[in-house]
Amino acid sequence: MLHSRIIELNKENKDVFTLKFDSTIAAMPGQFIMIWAPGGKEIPMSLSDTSNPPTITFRTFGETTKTIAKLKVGDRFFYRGPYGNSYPVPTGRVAYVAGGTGLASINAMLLKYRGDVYVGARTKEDLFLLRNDFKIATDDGSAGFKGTVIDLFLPHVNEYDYIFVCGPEPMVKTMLDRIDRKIKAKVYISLERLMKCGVGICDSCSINGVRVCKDGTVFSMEEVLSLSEFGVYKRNEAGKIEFFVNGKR
Amino acid sequence: MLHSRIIELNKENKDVFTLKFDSTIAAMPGQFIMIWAPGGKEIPMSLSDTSNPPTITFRTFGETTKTIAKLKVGDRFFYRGPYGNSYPVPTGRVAYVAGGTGLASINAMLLKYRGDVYVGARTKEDLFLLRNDFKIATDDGSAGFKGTVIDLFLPHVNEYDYIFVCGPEPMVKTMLDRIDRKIKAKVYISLERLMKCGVGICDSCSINGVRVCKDGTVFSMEEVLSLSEFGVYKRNEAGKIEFFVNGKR
Amino acid sequence: MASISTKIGRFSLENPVILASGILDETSGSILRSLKSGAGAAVTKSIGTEERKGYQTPVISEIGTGLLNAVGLSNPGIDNFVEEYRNFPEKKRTIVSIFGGKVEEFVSLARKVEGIGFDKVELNLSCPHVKGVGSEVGQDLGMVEEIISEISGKTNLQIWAKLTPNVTDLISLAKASEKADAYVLINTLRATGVEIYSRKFVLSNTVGGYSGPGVKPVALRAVYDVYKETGKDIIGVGGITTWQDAIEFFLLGAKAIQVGTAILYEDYPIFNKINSGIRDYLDKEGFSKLDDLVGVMVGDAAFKNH
Amino acid sequence: MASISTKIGRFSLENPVILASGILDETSGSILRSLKSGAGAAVTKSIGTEERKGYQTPVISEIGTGLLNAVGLSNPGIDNFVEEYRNFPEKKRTIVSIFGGKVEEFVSLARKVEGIGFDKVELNLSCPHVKGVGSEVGQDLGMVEEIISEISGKTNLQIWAKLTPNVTDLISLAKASEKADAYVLINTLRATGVEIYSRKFVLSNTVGGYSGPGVKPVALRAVYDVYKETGKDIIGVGGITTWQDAIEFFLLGAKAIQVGTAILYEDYPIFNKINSGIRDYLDKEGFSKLDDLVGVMVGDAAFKNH
Ligand SMILES: Cc1cc2nc3c(=O)[nH]c(=O)nc-3n(C[C@H](O)[C@H](O)[C@H](O)COP(=O)(O)OP(=O)(O)OC[C@H]3O[C@@H](n4cnc5c(N)ncnc54)[C@H](O)[C@@H]3O)c2cc1C
Ligand SMILES: Cc1cc2nc3c(=O)[nH]c(=O)nc-3n(C[C@H](O)[C@H](O)[C@H](O)COP(=O)(O)OP(=O)(O)OC[C@H]3O[C@@H](n4cnc5c(N)ncnc54)[C@H](O)[C@@H]3O)c2cc1C
Ligand SMILES: Cc1cc2nc3c(=O)[nH]c(=O)nc-3n(C[C@H](O)[C@H](O)[C@H](O)COP(=O)(O)O)c2cc1C
Ligand SMILES: Cc1cc2nc3c(=O)[nH]c(=O)nc-3n(C[C@H](O)[C@H](O)[C@H](O)COP(=O)(O)O)c2cc1C
Ligand code: FES
Ligand code: FES
Repeated sequence: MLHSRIIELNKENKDVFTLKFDSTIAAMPGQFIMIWAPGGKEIPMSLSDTSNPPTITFRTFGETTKTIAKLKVGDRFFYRGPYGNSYPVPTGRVAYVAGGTGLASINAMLLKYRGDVYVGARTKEDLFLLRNDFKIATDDGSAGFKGTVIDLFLPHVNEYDYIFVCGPEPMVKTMLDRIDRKIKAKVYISLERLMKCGVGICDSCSINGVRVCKDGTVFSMEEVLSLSEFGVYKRNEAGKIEFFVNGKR
Repeated sequence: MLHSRIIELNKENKDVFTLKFDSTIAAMPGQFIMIWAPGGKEIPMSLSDTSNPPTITFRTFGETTKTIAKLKVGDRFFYRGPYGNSYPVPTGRVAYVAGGTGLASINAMLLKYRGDVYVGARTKEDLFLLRNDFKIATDDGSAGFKGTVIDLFLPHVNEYDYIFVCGPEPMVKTMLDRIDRKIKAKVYISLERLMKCGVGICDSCSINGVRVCKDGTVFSMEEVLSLSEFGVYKRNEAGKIEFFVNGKR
Repeated sequence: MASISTKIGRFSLENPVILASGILDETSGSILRSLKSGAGAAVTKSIGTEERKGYQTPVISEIGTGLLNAVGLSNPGIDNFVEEYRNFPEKKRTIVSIFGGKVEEFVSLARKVEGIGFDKVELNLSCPHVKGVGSEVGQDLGMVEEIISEISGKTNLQIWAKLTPNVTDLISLAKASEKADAYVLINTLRATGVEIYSRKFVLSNTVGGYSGPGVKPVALRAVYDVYKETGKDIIGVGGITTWQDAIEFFLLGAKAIQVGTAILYEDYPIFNKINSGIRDYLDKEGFSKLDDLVGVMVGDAAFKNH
Repeated sequence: MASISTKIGRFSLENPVILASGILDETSGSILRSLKSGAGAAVTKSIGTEERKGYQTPVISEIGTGLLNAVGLSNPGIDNFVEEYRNFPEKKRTIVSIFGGKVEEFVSLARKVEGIGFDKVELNLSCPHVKGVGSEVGQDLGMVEEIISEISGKTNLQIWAKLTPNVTDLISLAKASEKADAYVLINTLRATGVEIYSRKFVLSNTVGGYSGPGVKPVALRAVYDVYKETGKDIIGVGGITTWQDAIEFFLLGAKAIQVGTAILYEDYPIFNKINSGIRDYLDKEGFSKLDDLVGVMVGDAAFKNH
């Protein structure tokens, strides 16, 4: 467990925060850390900026994220990592497709490489880390396109050489179901699963024997397509199979 | 425990052997290794050549040395180390004073630096690793000077800038008792004591809280003179004090 | 080239390197991956009667000399397990680890496992950090004996008894388990770890199990002690990271070994790495088969050697 | 600057870092050297009734995660000890470790130690590799209880009970020792090591004791378990190499610590290094004295913290 100090903690919107911590880490966009609320849980979190000092950007889902959001500048920040692989370096025309907090991980790429950004959220209020040129989709149409980010993006899919995707599994599944599998672009997808260890030994994040935490989190589209469990079911903390019910979470 | 192969094993005289083993070690003259006869004991042994491949030169005292002497070229040789400090680099006129197997350790110096060598042994037959220019003393006068190497050496003590001594404790004690303590030369003495660990934790080689294996084996004359136990008593394997009876061993 | 096949009871393995329980063996996909990556066999994560979430994170903590864990026996429960593994293609090379708090629980788990076609169980009598099961059961000699004789009476399963090293008298425990087909030695050591700037335990459960390189000297001693006394088939486990480690266990009497924590350091290639290291050693040291190595440092064989 | 003095029973120490028994404490000269190098106190190598040569070499073996040793309780015997230490100048800061196979032996050793002016003994109830003494005595609760009550009845010595971690139930053992002034936790773990090219044990005695960094997680757990149950004064030992390690032990209830194997890595400067590290930590974390740190992660104090 590493320890550092919080040097900035900014509220991005009603429940999203960016936290900058005083560490020097050698990380690449797409990598994540396990952050720890002492006495509480340890959870995975993508680096939203992999330069130093690094940042994370997170939504306050529950206990841990809420605890961390209440910390103050100067407080200690505990983590381990970075873990996982990273996005490959893109060339040519590049698109980023982010759903929900998936933008955190994509943001680390945007700080290094250019490209068109497609962002999806439930409502206008859920958006964060926006830039002027982002192409936005909201479920309720309160900002940008009304519909999913997949609906917004797919018509443009053939314009790109590299496509990077990060978002909830059902969103990714929808895209894979509808995308032309013979597309010329290289498509890389960062996955999210329940993670206990983060280092590839507990099996809680595995999909068909592939560990999101260690073999990923970034996979090529072909790899993801080969995973028969992907988008069909996930596992709960007991390792029990739970089928995805609807396309949203 | 390191393992290597014996590449040469030469008989120097009736009971002294030189063993060359196939290892690359970073050692300096004065350092020793702990050699192991598997299933038997582990004993300290000076390196008689610290270049690579290195050698040891030993007299067959008992079980272990006899076992090792019976090995063949190609057999495995087990050891750990090198341990201990080393002789300082001499300048000016240099003398080496060796008693018994103390010549093994002095030999490593001779392979690197020039100087006059005074060697003592019981009889002619006990001599080994001789060179033409050695000044020899034997107890029985069967070769060279009749008497101890100390008797032979002391008259020349003022001719040198550096003096290196290695031999049995009673021999060293005799020299210290008789040498002019205000002598201009820098005198360095390599000591020998019962050693179990070789790495400074078991206390079996300690003299007044100074460990021969780790703080030495090479000490300046001033350091040795400050050790009130030196030459007076040693310890047996139980740590029990045993007084030296006579000046010989 | 020397043969590295081995036999545990009536089970023949192509090679002696087995995936240990609890590491990458919750999901059927991961077990298949280990078997495809060169493991001779694989043990599942321990399965109990009911679904258990296990402890909240942090459940693992890497330390300089190994790993602390208190996963808390998270598992989907036997019925969900049966569901997932009904059509599993590698039932002969997979040993199902089961745990419980009562004799009947073990028996019922064993029957369900046999019901879908597995033929081997490993009894977790040794998890050091969950109340009422694991080592708390595994320290009760009478209960251990009963669990094993009940399962062997009521099923045709081959039984591997995984014993706890956290006891005063491992030999008596081994003797109480002697109806098992093999011993698995050792499970983790009861241990803990502290983070000094938060002044909190590094595991949510405070106390956990210690594994990895740091426990190897204790595991070797356990294998040696038990092999010397019983001569039975032993599967060595605890800190094995290199093929050299594996050889040490064979020399003291293990007929096969398991690897767990080392996967953290070496990942899936570890199985092939250890196997080829063993093969190489046998060839170079002039042994024609692995079996010739087993236990040569112990008892009669060793005395001949001295 | 924060105070790092501590108290074990009625013994006040200027600092909490004590030299462990068996490492550089056979000769009086070496004990003085440790005390001069910053140790708060020093424990002697364990002394028995008779002169013992101990096992033949190899008696130690360095491994990646620590040290294996089977020195075999070599010691000059109590009468030679008395001879050497009669005029020893540091009797108050030196604790004499004694071992024996019978209650009377312990009592007689203790009396002789008191006879030359020492006022503290450490009972070696825990050496894991010598027949008939050490942990073989230390596992017999009745005998442990009797040894301690006899010594405390027949001498005015302060008694430190050094317990073995190689037991199923450390708490009962601690309770059997509760008349001692303090517990010393832990001695080495029973372990072994193998050299694969000679196929021989790395220790002449085959089995030995395991110490150093690799045993720290077990030692921390032992301190935690015993402190939580008994609240008594504890001296933590096992793998302590850095000041951070020492802090971990204090947080779990140790009032002082001992260092042994770490001297292999850090040599005599270790005492001052650990002491200044502790002082620094107390200052930076806002504690005015070491005592405020002791046990804060355990029991009521810890619950307040959660
Ligand atoms: C590799 C990886 C990278 C991640 N990166 C980020 C990031 O950059 N920013 C960010 O905000 N989040 C990220 N997450 C998700 C983040 O880990 C969870 O939000 C966090 O674990 C919630 O913890 P909690 O204690 O606050 O909530 P909990 O109390 O654990 O959960 C509250 C509710 O949220 C749900 N929940 C928890 N985690 C998830 C999840 N991963 N997906 C969907 N629902 C969940 C729970 O089921 C529960 O209903 C990442 C996850 C992974 C696996
Ligand atoms: C730092 C160091 C370096 C050494 N270097 C050399 C070397 O280069 N060449 C060499 O020949 N020897 C050297 N020795 C001595 C060597 O270690 C012993 O000769 C050896 O331990 C004898 O082992 P053994 O099993 O053959 O004899 P044992 O069976 O142990 O002993 C046989 C007899 O020899 C006596 N004996 C054993 N060791 C010594 C000793 N050190 N001094 C005096 N008597 C002893 C024993 O008391 C016994 O009576 C060195 C010793 C030390 C401490
Ligand atoms: C994360 C983790 C989870 C474990 N879970 C189990 C388990 O469920 N059942 C079991 O019998 N052993 C379990 N163990 C113990 C291992 O199977 C093995 O006995 C121990 O880790 C020592 O081997 P190693 O050093 O190779 O890891 C677990 C170990 C680890 C590290
Ligand atoms: C070489 C060696 C000799 C030891 N001898 C003794 C002894 O005589 N009596 C005793 O109580 N403990 C003895 N011990 C155990 C230590 O005092 C200590 O309990 C153990 O080594 C754990 O601490 P460490 O990891 O700091 O070394 C010995 C340990 C070593 C390494
Ligand atoms: S989180 Fe443990 S294997 Fe991925
Ligand atoms: S031989 Fe052990 S301290 Fe020198």
